[in-house]
Amino acid sequence: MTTGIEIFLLTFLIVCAVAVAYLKDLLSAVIVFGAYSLIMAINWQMLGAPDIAITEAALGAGVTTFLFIATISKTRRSE
Amino acid sequence: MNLNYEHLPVIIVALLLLAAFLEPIVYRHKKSWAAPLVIASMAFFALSSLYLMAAVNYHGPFNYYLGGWAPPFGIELEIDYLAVFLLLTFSVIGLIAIVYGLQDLKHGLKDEVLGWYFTLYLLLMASMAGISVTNDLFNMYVFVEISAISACAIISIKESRECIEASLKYLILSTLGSGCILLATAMLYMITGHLNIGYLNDVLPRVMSHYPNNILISLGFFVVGYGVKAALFPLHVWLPDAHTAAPSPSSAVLSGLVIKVYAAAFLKVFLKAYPREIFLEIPVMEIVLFLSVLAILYGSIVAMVQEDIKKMLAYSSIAQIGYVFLGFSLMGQRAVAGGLLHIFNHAMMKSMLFLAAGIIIYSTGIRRIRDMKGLGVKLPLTMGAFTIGALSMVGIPGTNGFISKWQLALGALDLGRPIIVVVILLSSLLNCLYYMPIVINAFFGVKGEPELEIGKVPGVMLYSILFLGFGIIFFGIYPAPLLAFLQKTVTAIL
Amino acid sequence: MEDLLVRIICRLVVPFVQLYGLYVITHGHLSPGGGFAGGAIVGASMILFALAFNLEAGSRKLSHDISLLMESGGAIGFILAGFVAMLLGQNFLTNKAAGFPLGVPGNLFSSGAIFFFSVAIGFKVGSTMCTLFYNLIEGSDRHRSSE
Amino acid sequence: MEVNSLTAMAILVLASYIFFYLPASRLRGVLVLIMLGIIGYALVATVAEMPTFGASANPPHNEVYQRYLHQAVEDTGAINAIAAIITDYRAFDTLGEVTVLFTAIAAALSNLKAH
Repeated sequence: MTTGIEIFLLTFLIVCAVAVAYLKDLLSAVIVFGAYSLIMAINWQMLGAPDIAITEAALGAGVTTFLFIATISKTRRSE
Repeated sequence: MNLNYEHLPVIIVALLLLAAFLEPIVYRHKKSWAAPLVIASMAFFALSSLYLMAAVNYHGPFNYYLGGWAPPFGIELEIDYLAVFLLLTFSVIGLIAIVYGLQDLKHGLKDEVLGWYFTLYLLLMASMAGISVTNDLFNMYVFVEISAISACAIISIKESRECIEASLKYLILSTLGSGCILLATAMLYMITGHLNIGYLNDVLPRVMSHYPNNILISLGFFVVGYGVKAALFPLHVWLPDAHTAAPSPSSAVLSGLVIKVYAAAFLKVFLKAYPREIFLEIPVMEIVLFLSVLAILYGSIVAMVQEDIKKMLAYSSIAQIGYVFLGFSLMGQRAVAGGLLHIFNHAMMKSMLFLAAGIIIYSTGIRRIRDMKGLGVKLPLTMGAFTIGALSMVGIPGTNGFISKWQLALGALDLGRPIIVVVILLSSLLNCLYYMPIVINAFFGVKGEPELEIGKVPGVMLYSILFLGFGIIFFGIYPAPLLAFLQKTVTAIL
Repeated sequence: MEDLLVRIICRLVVPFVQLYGLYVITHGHLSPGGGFAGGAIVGASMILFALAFNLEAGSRKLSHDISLLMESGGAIGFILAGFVAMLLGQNFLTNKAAGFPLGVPGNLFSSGAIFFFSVAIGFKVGSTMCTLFYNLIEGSDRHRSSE
Repeated sequence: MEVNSLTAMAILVLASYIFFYLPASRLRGVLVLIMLGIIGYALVATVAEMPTFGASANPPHNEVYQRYLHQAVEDTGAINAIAAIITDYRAFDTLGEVTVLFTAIAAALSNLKAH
C-alpha cells in the first residue's frame, strides 16, 4: 500500500500545484510547474508506467518549461 | 490490389490530413498551387461522400477495422446512415465556403498567413469527418481536440484585437469542454473496460447497478463538454464574440458546421453508447430539453436587439442549435429525424446568411443593420439570397427551414408535448421580427445617407451563395428523398 | 546569454542528450519510450543549444525550411506508411497482416511498421518543439528591436 | 444517487450559473463555493464508488487486456506492449495525436505571423 515516500511525493505534488496557482511571479510559477512535472514523472514510474514517466519528464519538465519561458519573454513577467 | 468503397471513409480522413500537412510546404515553394490543392481535396471529400451515401443507401451500413484489428482490440469506424449524412453535409458546405473564401480571404488576411489558413481549414474538415465516422470514444476525443484547436485558430487568424479576445475565450471554454469529455470517457472505461461505442452499449446495462454515480457523473460531464462546444444555452457565452470576429468563411463554417458536429457527437454518445434504460431512471434528457427550449427563446430574443449583422446571425445560431438539441432530447423517431434534418438545413441557411453578410461587408464595409437601407437596389442578388435565407429561418413554407420545424413539431406532438409546438411557433414569430425588418429595409427603405461606394462583387462569391439559395428552395419543395433517408437513419439509431 | 561555462557544458552535454533521444526513438518497440518521448528529448536538446548560444547558431544547425520539411515529412510519412498497407490489400495502418516483416522480437530492426512509425513520430515531435521555440523567441526579438 | 437529488443539483448549478452575471461580490463568492462544493461532493462520491485500484477483478481487466499483454509480441513483434498498443492496435489514435501537435504548431505560427 501507500509507503512513506509515496505520501511525501503526493504531498509535495499538491504543494506544488497550489503554489503554481498562488505565485504572482510567472517565471517562478513556471519553474515550480517544472518541479511538479518532475514529481509527477517519478510518480508514474512508481506506478509502473515508465513510458509515461519518460514522456512526462521530457515534455512536462523539459519542453513545456522552455516554451513557457519563451512565452513569458514575449509578454509580462508578473501576473 | 483490392480497393473497394469500404476504404473510402478512411481515405477521406487520411487524404485531408495529408493535404493539410502538404499545404505549408506547397505554400512556401509553389504559392500558386496552394489554393487548387485545397479545392481539390475538398472536392474529393464532397464527391466521395456523395458516392459513400449512394453506396450505403444501396448496400447498407458497414464497419471498417483500422489496422485490421476487430473492435474490442482496435479502432472501428462505423459508416452508417448517420455518418454519411453528416459527411455529405460537412463536405458540401465546406467546399462552398472555401470556394467563396478564396476571394474574401485574399482581401482580409495577410499573404503569409493564407497557407496556414488552408492548413487549418483542412485539419478542421478532417477532424469533422473523423468525428462523424468513428465508433470509438477515445478516437472521437482525439478528433474533438483537433477540431477545437483548429477552430480557435481560424478565428484568431485575422489581424485584430477582438479576434484574439474572442478566440482566447473560445479556447479556454473549449479546452474545459475537452477536459470534461476526456474525464467522462475515462470514467466509462473505468467501469466497463471498453471504448467502442457498441461494446459500451452492451456492457453498461450490466454494470449500471454497481456504479450508478459513475454513470451519472459521466453523463453530466458529456452534457457539459459537448454542450460547451455546441453552445447549448447556458454554455454559449463564447459563441457570439467568436462567430462575429472571425473572417466570413470561418464564421460560415463555424456556425454552420462546427457546432453541429458536436451536436452530432452528443447524439452518437447519448443514443448509441448509453442504453435507453438509463434515461428512464435519470432525467438527463429532460434537462437538455429544458435547456434547448431556453436556448431557442433566449437566442431569438437577444438577436432582436443586436445592431451588428454578424452578431445577430451568431445569436440566431444559439437559437437554432437549440432546435437540434430539442429534436435529439425528445428521443422520438420523428423528433430525432427533425433534429438531424435541422443540422443539414441550418448548415445551408446559416452558411448562406453569413456568406451574404460577408459579401455586404466585403463590398460596402457596412456591418450595422441600420445602415442597410436601400441596399437591395445596389446588391440585388446578394440581398435576394439573403431574403431566401431569412424566409427559411422564419420557416415560411416552400423553404427548407419550414420542413425541419414541421418535423420537429410533429415529433413533439407524437410524444404528446404540445407545449414544444408553442415554443417553435413563438420562436418563428420572433425570427420574423428580427429578420424581416432587414429585408424590408433593404428593398423598400428610403435612402437617407450619401451614396455608398459599392465595390465589385467577385463572381465566385455570388455564385456560391446563389447555389446555397437554390439548395434551400430545392430541399424546401422536394424534401422527400432526404426524409426517407433520415427515416432509415433514425430507425437504425433508436 | 554570454556565459562561457554554460556554453562549454552545453557543448559537452548536447551530443549525449541527442544520442539518448535517438536511442529512445529507435528502441521504442523494445524498451519504454518511443516517438513522442524521444522526439521531445531531441527537440529539447536543440532548444538547449539555442538557449546557450544564440538563435543564429541554433538555426544554422537546423534551418527553418528543413524544420518545416521535417515536421510535415514525419506526419506525411506516417500516413503514407498507412497507405502502403492499403495498397497491399489490407486496411489502413495494418502492420503484420500487410506483410511488413516482423523480424526476430528483441532485435532493433523488428516489428515491421512500428519501427518506422516511431521514427516518423520522433522526427515530427522533435522538429515541432524546435519550430515552436524558435518562432516564439524570434518574434520577441523582432518585437524588442522595433521598440 | 436519487433522481430528485439530480434534478435539484442541476437546478442549483444552473441557478448559480445565472448568478455569475452578477458583479463580483460576497454573494457571488458564496454561490461559487456552494457550486464547487456540490461538484466536489459528486466527484468524491464517484471516486469512492470506483473499482479498487489495481485489483484483478476490475472491469478493464477483460479480454482486451489479456490480448494486449499475452499476444502483443506475436501480433506485432514489439516487446514493449505499450508501443504495440499505441503504434499498432490503436495507431489511428496516434495519427490523431500527431495531428494535434501539427494543429498546435499551425495555430501558433499563424497567430505569430498574423500579429
